[in-house]
Amino acid sequence: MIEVKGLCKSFGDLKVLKGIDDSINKGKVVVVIGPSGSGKSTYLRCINYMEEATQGQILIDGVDITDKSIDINEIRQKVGMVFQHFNLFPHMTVLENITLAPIQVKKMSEEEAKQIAYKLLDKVGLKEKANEYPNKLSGGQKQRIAIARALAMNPEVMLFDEPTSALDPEMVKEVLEVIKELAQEGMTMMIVTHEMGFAKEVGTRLVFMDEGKILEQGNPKEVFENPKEERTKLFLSKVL
Amino acid sequence: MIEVKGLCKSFGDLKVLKGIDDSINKGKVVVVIGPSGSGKSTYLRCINYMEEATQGQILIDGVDITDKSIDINEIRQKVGMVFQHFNLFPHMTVLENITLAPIQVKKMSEEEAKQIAYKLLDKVGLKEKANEYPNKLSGGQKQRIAIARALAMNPEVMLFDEPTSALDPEMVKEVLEVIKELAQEGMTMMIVTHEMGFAKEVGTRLVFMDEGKILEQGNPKEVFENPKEERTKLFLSKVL
Amino acid sequence: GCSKSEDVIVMGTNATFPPFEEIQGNEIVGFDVDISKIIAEKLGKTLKVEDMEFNQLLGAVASGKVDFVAAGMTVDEERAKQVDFSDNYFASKQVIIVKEDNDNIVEAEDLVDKKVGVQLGTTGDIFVSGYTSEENGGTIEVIQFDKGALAVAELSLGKIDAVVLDEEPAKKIVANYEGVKIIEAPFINENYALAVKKGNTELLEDINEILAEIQADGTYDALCEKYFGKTE
Amino acid sequence: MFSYETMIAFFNTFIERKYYMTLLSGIQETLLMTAIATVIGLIIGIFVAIIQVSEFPRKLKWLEKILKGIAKLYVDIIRGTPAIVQVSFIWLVVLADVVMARPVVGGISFGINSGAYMAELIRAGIQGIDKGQMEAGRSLGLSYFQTMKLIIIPQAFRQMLPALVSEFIVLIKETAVIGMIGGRDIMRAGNIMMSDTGSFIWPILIVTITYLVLTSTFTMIMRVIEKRMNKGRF
Amino acid sequence: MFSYETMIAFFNTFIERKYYMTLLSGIQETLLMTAIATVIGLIIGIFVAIIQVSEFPRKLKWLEKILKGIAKLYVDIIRGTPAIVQVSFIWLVVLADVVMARPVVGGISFGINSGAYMAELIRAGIQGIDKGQMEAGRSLGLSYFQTMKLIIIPQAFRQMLPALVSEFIVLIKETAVIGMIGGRDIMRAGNIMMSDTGSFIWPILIVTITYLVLTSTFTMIMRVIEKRMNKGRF
Ligand SMILES: Nc1ncnc2c1ncn2[C@@H]1O[C@H](COP(=O)(O)OP(=O)(O)OP(=O)(O)O)[C@@H](O)[C@H]1O
Ligand SMILES: Nc1ncnc2c1ncn2[C@@H]1O[C@H](COP(=O)(O)OP(=O)(O)OP(=O)(O)O)[C@@H](O)[C@H]1O
Ligand SMILES: [Mg+2]
Ligand SMILES: [Mg+2]
Repeated sequence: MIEVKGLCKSFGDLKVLKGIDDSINKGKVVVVIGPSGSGKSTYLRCINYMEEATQGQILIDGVDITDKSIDINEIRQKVGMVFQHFNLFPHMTVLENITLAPIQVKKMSEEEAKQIAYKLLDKVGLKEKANEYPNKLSGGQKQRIAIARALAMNPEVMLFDEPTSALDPEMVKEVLEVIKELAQEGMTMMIVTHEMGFAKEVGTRLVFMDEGKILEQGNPKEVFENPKEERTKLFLSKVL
Repeated sequence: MIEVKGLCKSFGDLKVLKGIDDSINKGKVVVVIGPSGSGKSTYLRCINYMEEATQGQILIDGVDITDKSIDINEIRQKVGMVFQHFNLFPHMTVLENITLAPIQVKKMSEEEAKQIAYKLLDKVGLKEKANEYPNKLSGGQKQRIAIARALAMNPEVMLFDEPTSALDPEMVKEVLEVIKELAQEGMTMMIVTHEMGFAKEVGTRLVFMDEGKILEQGNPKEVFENPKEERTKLFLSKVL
Repeated sequence: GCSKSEDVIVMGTNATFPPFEEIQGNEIVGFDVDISKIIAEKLGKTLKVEDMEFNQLLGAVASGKVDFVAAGMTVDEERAKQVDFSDNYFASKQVIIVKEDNDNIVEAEDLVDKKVGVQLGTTGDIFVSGYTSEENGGTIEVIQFDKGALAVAELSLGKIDAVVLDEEPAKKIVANYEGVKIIEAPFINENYALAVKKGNTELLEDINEILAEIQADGTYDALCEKYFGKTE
Repeated sequence: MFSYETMIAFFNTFIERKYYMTLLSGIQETLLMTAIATVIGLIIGIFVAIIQVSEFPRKLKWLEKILKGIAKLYVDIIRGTPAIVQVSFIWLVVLADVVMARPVVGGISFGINSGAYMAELIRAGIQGIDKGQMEAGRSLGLSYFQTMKLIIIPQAFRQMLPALVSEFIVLIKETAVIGMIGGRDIMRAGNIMMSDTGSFIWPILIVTITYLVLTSTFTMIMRVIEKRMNKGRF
Repeated sequence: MFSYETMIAFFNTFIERKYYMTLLSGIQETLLMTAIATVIGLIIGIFVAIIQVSEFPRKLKWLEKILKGIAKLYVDIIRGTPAIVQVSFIWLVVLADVVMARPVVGGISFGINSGAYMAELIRAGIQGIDKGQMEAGRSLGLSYFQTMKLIIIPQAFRQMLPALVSEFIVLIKETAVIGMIGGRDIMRAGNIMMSDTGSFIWPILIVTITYLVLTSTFTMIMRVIEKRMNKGRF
């Protein structure tokens, strides 16, 4: 599904990713953890080309997206992304947020796009908010709408960058529930998170990053109980 | 020296001081402590008329400064004030900072003002900084200059509002030393501080304020060891 | 600021009216300036020239900002209500300027429904703005410029159809532009005079006297020769 | 000059010669010019601002350079010269061979002038929008220009609306120099009255009050818009 | 119009009739006017700004109200009307009976105009100075106005310097309308050349370039000042 080969990324002189190799199979849920600044966000952003890789290859369904001749907007349709700060479009209603890309990018009819939107709103439990503006929603509701918005493009992979860390504690659960449900339905996902309990529960594989590299990986439960690397131990001792 | 009778101060609807009675005798050092927002700064600022009292009287050497016909600039010459954030004049050298008020307000000759300034700079141990601009000084040095600046007007009382709380820990001592020396020379002083050790050492009397009132007072050592009020105990348990 | 001192006399003009007045280098020169200099000299005063928009001249003399106006100003009833005019010192007429290849406009009546440029507040402006055709009651579309030259400029660009200006400045200006010509058709005849504040008879009489003097002693003819290359 | 008689005399003439019509058509011309200028300025401003903030794909870097160079030249020249010079230039040189209604030419000229200033406002507005908005748009598969058009500009625009109305007010005032090329705006209406009556104070007072009424009306509109914005839907 | 011959013809006339002198004295007049306007604007601006930010002692509240009212009226009228209307008003009405060099009148008029805009800059500058500075000054026994003069204004002034230079640049451009009341600035020099030669493009180009050189020179000066400020003594 996704194959990452020798991925490097620098910002000017700062080397942020220093050679990442990984492959994510269809239907798997990869949870990425690691200290702040270790490059987790950058890794995710390279995968949907929000950042241009400095070196290495990223193949999605066998297509190398680092190839200059690729139409990046097509790739992005396959890869949904959910951000820490939701990034809903404040000047559009919930419904417009969700239908925008299907109509503009997929050239779907408004009718069809709305149908899909309502289905997704039902899924995230916010059908009654269709005509609200984002500023009327709570953080948890916003994030669920953001997930629905990404799903509306019917992506093959979903990337989550700390989807719950900007939320008040009482709203974390409702968002995690939605993601969990997606996992159960077999969506391929990469999730950067600090919610270790959640990581253990939904992750089919855990990736621990440090200083731009994957330092350790494996079954989440095993890594949590038996970290091999010193750094992993240190990190887990702080966050668990 | 200073007599405070039924001092009240409101900002709009907010009652900050709710009736303070106290008298500070010549040569005494009153240390004011209390939780944040209890009105300590406001109390001090009323004494040199930075804030106008809503009700009550403040007599300095028998003169009621709340009387509207009083020339406030004359009163202020008797009362020096040192602020948490130093408030040195950044566009003037250290020497100019110190000589400004004597020349402008006391109409002293520049010569004379400079002589006094050098004496005071010697006292605070910063003679060699006379021609520097404030931005070249450390926090502790700035505060010592601020003290010298206030002393240059030869005040009868000195007010200190948390003079060390904006300082890096390693600079607190040099400022406290200067204040201690002033105390030994018999300067009348009111000091708001969170430095309990210092309070114990130099304070002739400790005043504990809470919610705009003086809740408890007495010899610093006694109050620290044997607070009578529950609130005082609670406060001291947190800060000691 | 200095208030007017006794030995200075201020002449108001609009230095865009060659050869009566124009700016050359840094100086305002011209027929009116020379006459004014003579007047000042004979009155034993120094001349100060104030250059302003033509349309502000009447107000300026009425308010005392200037002592008199010498600006190739045509004597006119309306104006005479606001200022006192001296004796006439120059006979002029209004002319129509058109593009060289324009044979359709030959007299005032032909200007109806055309875009016609004038200098704001001049006789030409007053005439054209108030013009109503005898035949069909049509009027002229007037565009009022601060400077006659700018009107001719726009004519040469084809932005307007004709310009109505005083004859002498029209000759000077037309010489600077390619492709425009003056129509020799007879048009309003008029007289230029100097203007003083209403009721300032003292100055008015002095001016009239001096004007008569220079006409008698040949100074005036010499000036005409210098500026117009002809004698009246 | 302030005397009762001169006032009566002036206002008699004012009625008699229908100067109110002159004034009215002056107001019309001023507003028409200002409206045209605002629209043109806005269009130019949006284009220039987008050019200024855009990062072109690598293949088109040369185009980016050229466009950015032109934008910079345009902004520098406009901001470095008086509006009246620009208007004269456009009227007498650029549009020399074009016959066009004067308010339209004025509107175009002032629009070209205003574009440089609006570009600055719009650029600041665009850069004030959270970067996350662009990222969210792109991550959904929208192109850079789609995201700009559908997501960034509408938001930036709402935030800038008060500043743009204020630019409109500036234009009402700036256009007062159009008389220099024969325009017949409010200021010119005053000039005509001055020239005909020889009275300065009353025409100037009328002109002053007219401008004040116009600008304060639009200032009020701006305040209302600002208030609406503050408690707006987002 | 752009042809080689007309260019040669124009520049021959340029030399022959000493238009460079006209231009030079135009530059002089523009700069003189701008300088006078800046000084006057600065003085007015400081006064108005102080009135706007001051809190008078209780006894003088009535005076505060009057002064603040006047300041507001002044600012509103100036910001609500075109500069050219103000200049005309001052020249033709206020200073009607005064004989004064035109650049001086222009300078005064534009100074009065600029004062309202500078007041805004200065007010912002003053309010940008830490409140502690006023408190420190007052606590030493300095009066409100002593503290303003010796402590607040000098600091505010340094911070505002770039903005004030930029206002100077704005004035260089704004004064280009002085030709409308007979001034002989750069723009008017261009007009004279146009009238005399019948050529538009060359005079306008010369005028444009002259303004560009002036404004960019002062922009450069502003940049230098800004840099100095940033690594300045405080
Ligand atoms: N656009 C950028 N330009 C320059 N440096 C950047 C950029 N984006 C990220 N970095 C740097 O790259 C490093 C890794 O950043 P990244 O956001 O990927 O870390 P992270 O693991 O997601 O951390 P966190 O848990 O705090 O989100 C950091 O040092 C960051 O400062
Ligand atoms: N100028 C003012 N306007 C309105 N409220 C004020 C003002 N100054 C102080 N207050 C309020 O008065 C109360 C007391 O403030 P004050 O600064 O005297 O407390 P404090 O005891 O000095 O606290 P801290 O230890 O945090 O300095 C606070 O609630 C504060 O918000
Ligand atoms: Mg991150
Ligand atoms: Mg305090």
